[in-house]
Amino acid sequence: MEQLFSLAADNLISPIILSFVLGVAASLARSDLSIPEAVAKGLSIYLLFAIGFKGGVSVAAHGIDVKLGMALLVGVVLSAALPLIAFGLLQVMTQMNRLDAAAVAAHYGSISIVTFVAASSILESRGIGFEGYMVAVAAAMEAPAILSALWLVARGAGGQSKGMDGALMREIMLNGSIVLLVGAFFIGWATGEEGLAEISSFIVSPFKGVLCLFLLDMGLVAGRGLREGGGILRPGVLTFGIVMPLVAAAIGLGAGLLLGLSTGGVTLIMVLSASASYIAVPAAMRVALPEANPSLYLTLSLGVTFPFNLTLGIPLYVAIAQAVTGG
Amino acid sequence: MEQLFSLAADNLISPIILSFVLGVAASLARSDLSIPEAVAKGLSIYLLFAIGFKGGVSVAAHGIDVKLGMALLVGVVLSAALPLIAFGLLQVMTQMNRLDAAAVAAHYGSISIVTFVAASSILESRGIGFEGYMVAVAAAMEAPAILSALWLVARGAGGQSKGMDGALMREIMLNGSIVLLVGAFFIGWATGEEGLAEISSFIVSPFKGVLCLFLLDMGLVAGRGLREGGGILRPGVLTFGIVMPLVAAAIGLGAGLLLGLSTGGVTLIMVLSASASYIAVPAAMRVALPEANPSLYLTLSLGVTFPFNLTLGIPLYVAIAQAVTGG
Amino acid sequence: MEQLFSLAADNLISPIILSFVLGVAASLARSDLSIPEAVAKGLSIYLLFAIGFKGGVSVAAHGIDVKLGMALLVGVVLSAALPLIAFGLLQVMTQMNRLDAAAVAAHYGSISIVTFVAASSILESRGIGFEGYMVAVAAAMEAPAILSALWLVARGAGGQSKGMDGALMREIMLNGSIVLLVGAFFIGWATGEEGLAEISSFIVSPFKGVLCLFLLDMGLVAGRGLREGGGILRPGVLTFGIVMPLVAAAIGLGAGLLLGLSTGGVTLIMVLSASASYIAVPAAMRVALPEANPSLYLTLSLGVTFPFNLTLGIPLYVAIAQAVTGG
Amino acid sequence: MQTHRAKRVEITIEAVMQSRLTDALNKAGVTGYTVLPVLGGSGRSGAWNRSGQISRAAGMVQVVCIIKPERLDDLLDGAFSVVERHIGIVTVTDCDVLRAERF
Amino acid sequence: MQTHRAKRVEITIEAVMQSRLTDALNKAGVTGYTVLPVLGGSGRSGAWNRSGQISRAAGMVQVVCIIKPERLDDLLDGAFSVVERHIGIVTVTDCDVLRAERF
Amino acid sequence: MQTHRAKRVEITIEAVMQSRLTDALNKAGVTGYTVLPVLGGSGRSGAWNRSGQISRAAGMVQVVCIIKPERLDDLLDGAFSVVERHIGIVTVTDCDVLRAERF
Ligand SMILES: Nc1ncnc2c1ncn2[C@@H]1O[C@H](COP(=O)(O)O)[C@@H](O)[C@H]1O
Ligand SMILES: Nc1ncnc2c1ncn2[C@@H]1O[C@H](COP(=O)(O)O)[C@@H](O)[C@H]1O
Ligand SMILES: Nc1ncnc2c1ncn2[C@@H]1O[C@H](COP(=O)(O)O)[C@@H](O)[C@H]1O
Ligand code: NA
Ligand code: NA
Ligand code: NA
Repeated sequence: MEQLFSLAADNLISPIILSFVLGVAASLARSDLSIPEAVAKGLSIYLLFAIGFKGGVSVAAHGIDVKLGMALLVGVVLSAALPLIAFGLLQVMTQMNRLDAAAVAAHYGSISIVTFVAASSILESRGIGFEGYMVAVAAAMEAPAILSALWLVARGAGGQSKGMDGALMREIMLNGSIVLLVGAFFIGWATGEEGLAEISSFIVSPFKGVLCLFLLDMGLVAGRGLREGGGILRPGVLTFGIVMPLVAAAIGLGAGLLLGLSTGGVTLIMVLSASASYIAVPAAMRVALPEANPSLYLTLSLGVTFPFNLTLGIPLYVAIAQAVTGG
Repeated sequence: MEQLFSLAADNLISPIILSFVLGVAASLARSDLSIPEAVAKGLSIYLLFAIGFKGGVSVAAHGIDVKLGMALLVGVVLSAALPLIAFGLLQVMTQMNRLDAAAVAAHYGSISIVTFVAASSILESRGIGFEGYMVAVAAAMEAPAILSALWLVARGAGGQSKGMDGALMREIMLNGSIVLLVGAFFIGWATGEEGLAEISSFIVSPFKGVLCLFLLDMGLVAGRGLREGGGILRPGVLTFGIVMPLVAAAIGLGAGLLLGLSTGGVTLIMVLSASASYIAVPAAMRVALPEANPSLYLTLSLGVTFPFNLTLGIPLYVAIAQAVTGG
Repeated sequence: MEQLFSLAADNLISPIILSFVLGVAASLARSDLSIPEAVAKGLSIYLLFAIGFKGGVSVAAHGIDVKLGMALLVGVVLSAALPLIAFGLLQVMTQMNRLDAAAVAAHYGSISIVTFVAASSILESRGIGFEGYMVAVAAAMEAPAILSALWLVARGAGGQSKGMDGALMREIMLNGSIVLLVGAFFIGWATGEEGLAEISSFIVSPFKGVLCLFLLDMGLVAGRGLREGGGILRPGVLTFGIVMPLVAAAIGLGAGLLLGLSTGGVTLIMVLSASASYIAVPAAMRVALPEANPSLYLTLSLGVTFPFNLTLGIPLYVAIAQAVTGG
Repeated sequence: MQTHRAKRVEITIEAVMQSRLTDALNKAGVTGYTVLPVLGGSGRSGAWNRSGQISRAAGMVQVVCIIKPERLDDLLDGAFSVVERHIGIVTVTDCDVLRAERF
Repeated sequence: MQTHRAKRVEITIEAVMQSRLTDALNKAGVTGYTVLPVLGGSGRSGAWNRSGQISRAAGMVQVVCIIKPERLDDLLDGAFSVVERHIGIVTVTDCDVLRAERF
Repeated sequence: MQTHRAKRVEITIEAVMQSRLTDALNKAGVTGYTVLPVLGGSGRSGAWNRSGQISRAAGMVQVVCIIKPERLDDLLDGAFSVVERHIGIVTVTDCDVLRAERF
């Protein structure tokens, strides 16, 4: 327990977390500090490329694990199943209508890649190894949740949902983040340690610093969301934003143990389960469920769950994974 | 004297200065070379974050100096007082109307953070140490000058100025540069050397190179200002643009000695006094004194004083500070 | 031959090439992956600055070669002459009208700086040295081809061409890429090894990584061009896009031997000859020959010749240069 | 200078819907349009702006079509099928154009 | 397709004044508007453009409001109070809108 | 609020032609204009968009001029001399402006 606290405290005073806090504070104080959209997008391209590449190199180094296929499958199942649990919790804990609840649920089945990046960065600082292919699992978990949510809507109000047309399906599967992450993973895999040596002073050394600036931007955006959409967060909704990641992490823990992952791998599958999407899923929801309220799902995912995972969640998941795997 | 010349020459053929010169030349030759606005803003966010962070780390390393509070106070006083001197000089040296003179004066009380960054970069190359909290002093000197200028206007033509409304006040105090600089300073302070170690290959090693690109952009912008607004610079105005930084540096020298700063610290307070704002103050002037002529204050600050400080001023201030403090 | 294959294979599985391939694949699959325009421009500014600077430093280190002047002259002649050959080939191999043929020809006389950068990057990996002033030769080869093409048009259909007005001439000579490349070259020359040491962790270490992201963007753009403009590529046109670089490289080889360049220098002049412009020349063509079809020259230059050079051309040119110079 | 009567239709719509809108326009026979970026805005669903909006997914764009008056109804029907369930604004203005043969 | 008469007001103003303008519009009861970026321009105070302008403080934006004709005067009074001492252009155009219930 | 009749001319043209167009406008005595960025579009020469267009050379911009009605013909003549051989769209709309002394 003590160790957990010190872990959390250590985590909290890292430049990465404090940059996020700075962003939130600046936003709440209505400072005009902002990161241009193009720069923020550039930073995220860098992060996706680097994390994907490093994952691929690690797979190249350790050989293809027989568990890779299994892990992908488990990831898809988690992503598809978590929205059903989220939906259930929402119906019990809040008064949200079906449509909003389904839209929120989709976010919690999918993942937040920055939370994943922050967690792997913390694992690296602590010298805890993890399976390189977890990056591929992250990619696999992005989309299935959306299908589950649309199914929830279709099963319910009937005509409400336009359902999933082919174009939307393709858009989701080929959205930029997935393609870049998976593509960089394959490049890393193909070029291996040698490829990494060529570009490591670009994708390895400055990585954490770039992550700081990116989290500064995330903080600005999350703070603004809270400032404008905070009113929407009734106690029940707010509680869901913290309970759901804990429930999902527990399920992720089970999945990780089932797969026999390393301590780091178990942590990361917990993090993926616990994190909620705030880019790919919102865009899909605007197309497929335009009547659902975007403030609701964005404020919840980005303003509540993301900060929770970043500050308290990750150290907690690390501690639990260590305790359980004895790592 | 000879030493001063060699110092100036050394300074002039550094990549940093030459990048600025390239920008000015490209602009005057009407090349279409340009740095996208978002990229330039991204570079300045990087510089502010890095310089603030390093200042904080240095304060964490050396402990809080009792002089920190005093230095902040002196900074505020300097920023508030320098516009009055600038205003006086302008009335003697030029035929500017009160409004334009007040607007120009505000710029000279406030500071240019890039000039500060360039100076600290030169100090580092020469191995001259300085107080980490000078970054906080820089932040403290941004805003007070604006209040002085508005007071000058209010005292004069009366109804001309809308004066300072609450919204403007908040905008100035919480403008992005100040918040980022001060925020990064606190992050550096909180995380210390350990935090720096994590991100130094992002904020320390590439720093000078980024500064080159940023000064290239500054050169492009300054050159364009000179090309378009150069006609506005009557001899008296032009002379002011060079005399004022010298006068202000002398006052800054006195303040630095009073505070008992190190050689580097004295240099930096001279640089802060001598430099003129070209981002925060112009924006505030457009809101508060829309009738004042922006070409006048922008061309003067960015087209005359900035290049003067960058090329000749800084080495001069270093040499004087060394001579006076015996450093 | 075997060596050539292994060289090509080595080249093909580098992160740089695979990033390009990823971009093309993402584009053809209609993924929404995209690099913001401002970021792409920022990356290209970085590359131009770095490559120019390093060229200048290398000239400073090795002293001015007497061949520098000769090389520039030969570069200008190549750039002016290659369009005539391209034009001839186009009239034999395709059914393009004069105007389109002239516009295409202009692209093949001029150069692609990214191809040059990729080639010098590969030379460095293989430890093959080259003359630093080749960067200046690259700059010298950008513009003359445009004049040749306009002359071809003027000689033909007469009134069709507005010809070359003074404004266009200045625009071409002072276009951003040339100014930045040449300017950075002079800065590198002036500041030498000492200047490089100051900023090498910005312009040297991360260089290859940045090149990966830039080529990812090039791949996205090229893929999109192929997807939309691919239909325009009749067999004859397509063949031209591969035959022309080979012919040009052969001519470049002759020029390089004539100049007595090193193995790396010969390779680079082959690469410059073989590469086709896709930024400066298209812009000039839109102004001077608006009736020429942009899909044609862009798809050909960026969708056919650029990938060909990047993947197969460069290793081939390296192998030939090595064989011929015995390097 | 000779000008011709035309209609200028401006459709402000979420960026995620842009390709669906232009597909619908194409189907309605409208192949000419220009897309302008939108920095921010405010409406019944609150205010937003690009740098610092709660999600970068929520940006909008403005699609401008100049068409012959007689084709207006086709265009509006096509646009409406997309805009219907989504937030978005459609305005129509009378204008004159040079080079009518282009439309 | 059923359309309704409305007014389209376009206000080009310095970016630093944007929030003051939209506050004034809100006070005048106008809560719907769209903000477009402006790249550059020229007027009595000379020419400027975004990349390479003498100060990045000096950019402008265009605020577009669609409103019912009867509310035009309120809007113009509100806007004028802000634009008055500042550089800026206000134009009003007649237009037709779909879905009038939104305005 | 007092307004005055004016013409709003919007010229969509390739970015490489922008300075030539504004020079021509200046020559025609038109010194006030605003330039808006364009993200993409479609026309007889196909569709394009800024991020991912085949060449970054091929972007377009929209130049907007507000002028007194009696000066319209000068403006159109000036603009046409540039637009003539190039792709581009010119539309003219009636509008009302505040502060007519500015035009
Ligand atoms: N009256 C209006 N005038 C101009 N733009 C509007 C207006 N109402 C809404 N908009 C734009 O449409 C977006 C969505 O509007 P709404 O659906 O009302 O939330 C806003 O963010 C604005 O960009
Ligand atoms: N006649 C006009 N038509 C369109 N935009 C204009 C006009 N006059 C001024 N502007 C815009 O308003 C800005 C300021 O104008 P001014 O106050 O005349 O310097 C210019 O930079 C243009 O962006
Ligand atoms: N009918 C139209 N309405 C609006 N914009 C158009 C129209 N036709 C063409 N454009 C714009 O003008 C550009 C060139 O058109 P075009 O010359 O027809 O290829 C297109 O990419 C669009 O941005
Ligand atoms: Na999840
Ligand atoms: Na000062
Ligand atoms: Na060539």
